[in-house]
Amino acid sequence: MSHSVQIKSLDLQFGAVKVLKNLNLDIHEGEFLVLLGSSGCGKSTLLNCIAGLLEPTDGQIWIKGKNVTWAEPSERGIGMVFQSYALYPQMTVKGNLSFGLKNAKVPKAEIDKRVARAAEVLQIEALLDRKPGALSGGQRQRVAIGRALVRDVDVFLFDEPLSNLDAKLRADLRVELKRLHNQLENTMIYVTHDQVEAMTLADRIAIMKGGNIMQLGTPDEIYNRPQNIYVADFIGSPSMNFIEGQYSNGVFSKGELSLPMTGYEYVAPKTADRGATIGIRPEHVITGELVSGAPVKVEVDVDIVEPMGSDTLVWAHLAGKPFRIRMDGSARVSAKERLTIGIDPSRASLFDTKTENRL
Amino acid sequence: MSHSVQIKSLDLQFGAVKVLKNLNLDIHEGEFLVLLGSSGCGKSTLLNCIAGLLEPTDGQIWIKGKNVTWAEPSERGIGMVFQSYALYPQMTVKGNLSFGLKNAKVPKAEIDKRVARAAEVLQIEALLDRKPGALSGGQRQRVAIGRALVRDVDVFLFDEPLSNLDAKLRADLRVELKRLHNQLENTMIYVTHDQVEAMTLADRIAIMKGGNIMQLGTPDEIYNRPQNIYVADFIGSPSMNFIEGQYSNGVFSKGELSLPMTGYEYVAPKTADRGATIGIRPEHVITGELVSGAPVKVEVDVDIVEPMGSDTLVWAHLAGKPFRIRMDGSARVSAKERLTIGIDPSRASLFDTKTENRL
Amino acid sequence: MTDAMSGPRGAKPKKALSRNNIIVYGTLFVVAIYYALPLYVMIVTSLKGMPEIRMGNIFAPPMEVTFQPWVKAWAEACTGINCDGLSRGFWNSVRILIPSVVISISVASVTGYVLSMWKFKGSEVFFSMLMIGAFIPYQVMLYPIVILLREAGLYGSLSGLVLVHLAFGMPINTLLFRNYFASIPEELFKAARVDGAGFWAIFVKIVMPMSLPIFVVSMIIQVTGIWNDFLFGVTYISSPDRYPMTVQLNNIVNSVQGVKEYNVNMAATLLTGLVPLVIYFASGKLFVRGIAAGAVKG
Amino acid sequence: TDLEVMHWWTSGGEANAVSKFADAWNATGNVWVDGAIAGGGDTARPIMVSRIIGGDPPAAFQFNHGRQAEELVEAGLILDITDVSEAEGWADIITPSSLLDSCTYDGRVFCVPVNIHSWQWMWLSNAAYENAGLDVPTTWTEFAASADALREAGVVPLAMGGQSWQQNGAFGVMALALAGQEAWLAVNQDKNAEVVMGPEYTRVFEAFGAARSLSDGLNVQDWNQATAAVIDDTAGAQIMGDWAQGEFALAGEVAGTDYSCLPGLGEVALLDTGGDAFFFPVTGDPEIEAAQKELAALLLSPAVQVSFNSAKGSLPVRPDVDLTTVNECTQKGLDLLASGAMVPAGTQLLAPDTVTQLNDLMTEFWSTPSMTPAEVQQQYADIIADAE
Amino acid sequence: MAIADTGSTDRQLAAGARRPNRLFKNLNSKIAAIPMIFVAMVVFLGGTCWTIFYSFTKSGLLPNTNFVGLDQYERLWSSRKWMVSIENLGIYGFFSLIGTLVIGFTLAALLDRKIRGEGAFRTIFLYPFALSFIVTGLVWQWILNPELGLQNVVREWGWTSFTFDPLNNPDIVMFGLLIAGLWQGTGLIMCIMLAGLRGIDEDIWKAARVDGIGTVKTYVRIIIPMMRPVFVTSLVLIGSGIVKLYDLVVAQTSGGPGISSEVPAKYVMTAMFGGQNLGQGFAASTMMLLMVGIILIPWAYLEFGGKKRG
Ligand SMILES: Nc1ncnc2c1ncn2[C@@H]1O[C@H](COP(=O)(O)OP(=O)(O)OP(=O)(O)O)[C@@H](O)[C@H]1O
Ligand SMILES: Nc1ncnc2c1ncn2[C@@H]1O[C@H](COP(=O)(O)OP(=O)(O)OP(=O)(O)O)[C@@H](O)[C@H]1O
Ligand SMILES: [Mg+2]
Ligand SMILES: [Mg+2]
Repeated sequence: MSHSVQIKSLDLQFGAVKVLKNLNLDIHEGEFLVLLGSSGCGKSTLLNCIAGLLEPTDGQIWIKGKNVTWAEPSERGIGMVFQSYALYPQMTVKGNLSFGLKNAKVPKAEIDKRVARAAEVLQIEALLDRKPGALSGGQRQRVAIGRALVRDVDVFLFDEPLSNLDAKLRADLRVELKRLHNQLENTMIYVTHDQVEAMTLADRIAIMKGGNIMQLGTPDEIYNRPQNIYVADFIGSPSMNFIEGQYSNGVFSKGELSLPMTGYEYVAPKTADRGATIGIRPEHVITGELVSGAPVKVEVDVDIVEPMGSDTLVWAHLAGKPFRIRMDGSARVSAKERLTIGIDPSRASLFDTKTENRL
Repeated sequence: MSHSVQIKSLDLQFGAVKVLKNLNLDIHEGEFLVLLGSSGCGKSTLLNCIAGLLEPTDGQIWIKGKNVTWAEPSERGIGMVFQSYALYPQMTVKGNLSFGLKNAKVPKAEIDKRVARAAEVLQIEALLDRKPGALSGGQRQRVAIGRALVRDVDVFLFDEPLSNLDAKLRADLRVELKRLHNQLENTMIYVTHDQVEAMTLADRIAIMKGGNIMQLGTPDEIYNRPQNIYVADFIGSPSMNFIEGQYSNGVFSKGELSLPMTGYEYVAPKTADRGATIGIRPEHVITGELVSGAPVKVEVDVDIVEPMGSDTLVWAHLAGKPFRIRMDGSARVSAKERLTIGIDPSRASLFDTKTENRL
Repeated sequence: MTDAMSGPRGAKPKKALSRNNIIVYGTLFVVAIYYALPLYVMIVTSLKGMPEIRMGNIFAPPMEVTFQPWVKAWAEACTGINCDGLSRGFWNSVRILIPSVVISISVASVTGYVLSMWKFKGSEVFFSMLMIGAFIPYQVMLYPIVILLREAGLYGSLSGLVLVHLAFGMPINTLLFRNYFASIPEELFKAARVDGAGFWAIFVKIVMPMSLPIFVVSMIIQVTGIWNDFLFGVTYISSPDRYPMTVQLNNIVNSVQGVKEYNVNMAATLLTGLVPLVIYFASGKLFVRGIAAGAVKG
Repeated sequence: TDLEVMHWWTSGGEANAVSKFADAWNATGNVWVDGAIAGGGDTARPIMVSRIIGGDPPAAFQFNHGRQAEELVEAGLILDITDVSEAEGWADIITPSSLLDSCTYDGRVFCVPVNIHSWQWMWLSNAAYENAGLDVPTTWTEFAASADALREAGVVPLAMGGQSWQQNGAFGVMALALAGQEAWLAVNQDKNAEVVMGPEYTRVFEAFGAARSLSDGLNVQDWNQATAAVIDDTAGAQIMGDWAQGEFALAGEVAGTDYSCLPGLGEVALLDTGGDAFFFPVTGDPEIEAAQKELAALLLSPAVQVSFNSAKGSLPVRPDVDLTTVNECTQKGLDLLASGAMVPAGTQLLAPDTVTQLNDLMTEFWSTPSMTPAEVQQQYADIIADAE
Repeated sequence: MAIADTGSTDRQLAAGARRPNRLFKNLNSKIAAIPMIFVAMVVFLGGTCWTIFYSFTKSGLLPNTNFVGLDQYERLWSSRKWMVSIENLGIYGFFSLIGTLVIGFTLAALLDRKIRGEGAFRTIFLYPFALSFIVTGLVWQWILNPELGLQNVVREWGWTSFTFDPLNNPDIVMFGLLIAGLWQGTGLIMCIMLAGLRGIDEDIWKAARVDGIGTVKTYVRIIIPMMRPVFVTSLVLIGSGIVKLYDLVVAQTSGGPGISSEVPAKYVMTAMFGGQNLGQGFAASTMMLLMVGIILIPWAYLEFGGKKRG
């Protein structure tokens, strides 16, 4: 697989504030990479660096094997879609799509052809003569993508393109984006802080925190094998339950609770005894009829029950700490009840309490 | 159970546009009622009418057994929490809390006592001297609630109080609101277009559409026994799968698909043959090992697979229509595959295609 | 990896004076000179003696700095037979300025408040008429207003003048306030109503404290307009010992006594302009902020 | 009693003159409250009129007498001072009697003429001519002939301010001087437009057109700046009313040695007798009314007339005063008055509206070199034909 | 749970059952609007009607009701001075509008480019707005005075043939006024433009850069069209200033040389107070209002009328 975008020891400071710190990232040709992280972690900054809208303090950016660190944004072969779409409000959709091309002195016939093609791909043929003000959010987003599409770029950059939309539309457009990626097979770099988007869209996800990449991996790796507590906590909703305790000899213990880690895949083949934190996802807690077959069984006190239709979220206590459990929507549990649950250590995550890294 | 708020054939027009149409609603004492509906359906308008911030064109509003249709907002015994919180930016938290009391000429000592008590309930004692600008979103929301609390109102009105917050905070505050309601036992009317909020918070939900109430019921009723297609489609994410076909003699059929509705509870004891639409929730589709025990088994073609960590959403085709299936996160399905699924008619919903009402 | 890192890296090296920067700063400096020149000329001239002025170069700095023109402008310049310069008018101007500014801002802000938050049937019609009024030349209104004021028994009094300033400042100030208030979230207004605050309480306790920038803008516009006003002050105030400073300035500047005493004229001009200038220089950023909110929206 | 007096006399000589009134009034134990408005009549008049119709008038105000105040009198806003006039016997002492006539409406007296101003003067710089090696001209014809030589010596032959009333005024002077009394009265008094088109006036327009080029090179607005150019010898001559003498006097120049004067441009020795007058608005306050009448009488008292008019450079309205210190030019004026070589002033004959129109026309002509005398003559005739 | 011990007593709920009288609804706001209504109706509308009414009379120094039909208008339109005034206002208006907008916008755009010393520049550009037109006219009259000002100084520097004397040249005197007018008025417009520029989504700039559009082109094709409301506000301000142009002319040229810098407002003043012909002045003012109306009404229609449908 060839490299599409390579970021080499990138540094970026605003005044005295270091926003990106010696950041390295290789993105494959045709990959859908999602940059995920909480607000202010530097996602947009990194994307703007790649686009050439911000100048790095140090380091290099390569696109398609060329060093573009100092190139102009329009010369990099990138297209960008913004959170607010940044459509030119006084131009029609067609004007929006063709403006960049006209500027690059592309012949008229060629422009028309490309606009028509993009409009077809995005199914906005009927909208070409409207102004952005007369479009719905989803249509606007498609036009914004179209603007990059017509320019026939190698890399698409998206900065939270869905976060202004309502939940239903977001779900639809997600699917559409995925379809588009399958069809176009361009490299796409996508910034979001919504994990559902990240999980569903990404080939690989880069979790960022404070200008660094915490983990880079497939959605499955990120979800099931988080490299550190930050990632583990960040991914998943409701978020993972953590219990700080002690690890020794293949057994995690905290107070009365004792969990033999049978079936757990250690990162290092052998893990020494130390302070450890175990993380268990609410949806990996075994309940109902299946408890009987669970490797470990524990009893918890139920505090609050939140029925959510398809699921029920149960707030309980385990080893003195709040413990969330996701159950089926049809499960009937009530507050103050005592509940027996099962835990499967092979689906749990174990971290070193000090370094916060996965064991 | 006594009535807290009664809305009697309420009409409201803006110019020529009828926004509320002969709307009737009874809210019980101490109930947590959620008004749910898509954008522009009139939720805020109804809430503003109850608060006295908009004047109805016709109809009456009764609160605690008194006709308050024309009373001033401050005389209705209501408190209101807004989407943007609408805290007075130039006043301290304390100032915000006491403003209404000062307007009502409550003696100073009494004001201090009430503010202190509300601050205690909401755990914002430490913030009393700060200005809203120096508070986090969650703290602001608590202050906004406090403003209603000190005034010792009978009814709390909430207009999308959480929609400005990020997902994590939203989940936390939801729990807190629930706790507060349990503690205060006031009537609360809560507007949202987020169904998760509605499902978790409500004692009863009123689903609105175009100025009318489509269904009023407990979350369980709304989710499991939607009265019409609109409600069925609106509730649930990903939304319900609908298949239009024919009902006759206890069997739903569409092309090759034939579903005997065994175990289905009809609304009318006996349902005549007619054009019908069946609705099946993606999460009620039976997959994996359980398929073998399912009442009805069907084969579908998989189109796209969206892994979402805890779950996997599968886009398939059934009877020529797209069909969504929610599977466990650990399920391994791939596109283009053929999948056997099970359907349980007792958990499906059947609607008259013409009237769109539940059969 | 070492050879991979060869080639351009880090920020693009910038020439300290790139072509763009030269153009930007060059233009700004040239334009700034055009704007600053008159002030400079006023100041240097006001510090020169008449012989030096007659020698020619108005841009040359004074060879011999003299404050005599300032003294003369302030205390000695003659109008008719009164030779007490501008000093007589200064306090009059202040006395006219303060009530006029305070009252016209109060009224305009309340009007803007009505137009943005308490609209009633027809309020927009009156507002449109007000805006068209902004285009009426003052001169046209001179006599009708005299008659109006006479009928109201206010002619010649300070309250009459305040009313005149109120009327002519109203269109632009109301527009600014209305637009600014329209940017205050409606929910705040609703919250206050639920809290039992009425029309005035909302205005005084909620709206006003949030609107400092627009009050500053309005104040600056009114102070400038009222302070610089000559026609209304002299026409509607009927006693010469209450004439504003601008009348004295006009008298000094237009009473040609032999050769024009440019230095005294400039000093007088500067002295008269001092109040608005100081307010301008002091308010700086707030002005832009207020303008931003008051002029751009709406 | 405090009396507020409004006027637009703010130049050096004028202000000096006003102070004579003020001193005299203050000496009677009353107080002169000075309401000077600079910028000329156009600035001051709306203010005065506003105050009068606004119901809060000054106690007295300056107007050019003649037709400017007609309407105020008709509207009953001006105090009738016929009793003062009769008591003081103004009808007998005021010379020429036309001055009192222009204060008289329907037989009642409403204003006090305080001075006689005549436009009919040309002022010449002796030094400028001497330096150029020329004799000081004694007629307009001589002046026009010597202009080129003067120009060569680097002197602007004719100083003219940029304001329209100066240009129109100068034209009036030339018309009377070059077309003669008969034609001038036919135009100004009888509004006979045919005369404007006649041969006498054609000559005037041509001369005026020639004069236009004589003022090139001096760009000043105010009349006294033009006078200043004559005083410092950068200009040869100025056509301006006798008030210009106040500026010469203030500059310490002596008539006959430093400057010369030609009444009637040295062609037709006639003076027009315009002047300033004071009006007294009706206040309804008897105390003020008494004081107003007292002031009216005072303004015409011999001593005040002397001190005021010597400072102003104008002639007193009563011949029975002794101007001991008159200079050569003033003496010429007095002699002409005494001989009765007088015509009424243009402002007494023409309505302000007409004067404004003529001002506009003449100033346009003056500053538009491409406009020919024939064109302006035609337009002049049109305006006179419309005048009432 | 109760926060208050003293029960919330009776809240006068009885009043709530009756629909209040329409007229008294919003009573406070109606009271507060009285000044506006008064100014709009009595001062502006009343004054305008009064003026129009008397423009059909032969009012001289004082208004009278001696009707003369359209005589005043005939006279007005046959007057050279009025025609020159209109023409001058046209020239001044056109160049002042264009000039103010272009300069104001250019300066704002330059200041918006994150430059050093923005505050200082802004203050320099804005301060002339604090000065009255009397002062502005005087200073510029002086700087443009050929014997004392710019021309003289440049000649002293050695360029002896340099001529810049607009105030004494009837052909370009309006531009002499324009120099002063722009100096005084552009600062405020710059401020408004700057505020408008600051309000534009930064993403638009980024999008344009990614599209490879040059800075100038981005301003012209994208940013300026987006600033429509700002331009509307500016137009109102500039336009109302142009119509009222009077003080500056009086202070700087008094309408000279000749009548070459006369403007309508000055025509009105001279007719009313110099010529003591109020009727003529009123007729001229009425024509001015009419012209304003002709410009304003289509604009108002577009601005307000269009919105309701859109
Ligand atoms: N122009 C700037 N000057 C100074 N600091 C800046 C600037 N732009 C961004 N920052 C800072 O850099 C950090 C990273 O900003 P960035 O916009 O990349 O965050 P983000 O991850 O995109 O967040 P969000 O999800 O809120 O968009 C933030 O702390 C921000 O305050
Ligand atoms: N002041 C108004 N004038 C005219 N129409 C209005 C006004 N306010 C609201 N509407 C219309 O009334 C309808 C209902 O508005 P409302 O604000 O109640 O919707 P909502 O359900 O609260 O929507 P959202 O979820 O977006 O807040 C909308 O179609 C809206 O366009
Ligand atoms: Mg970002
Ligand atoms: Mg709403």
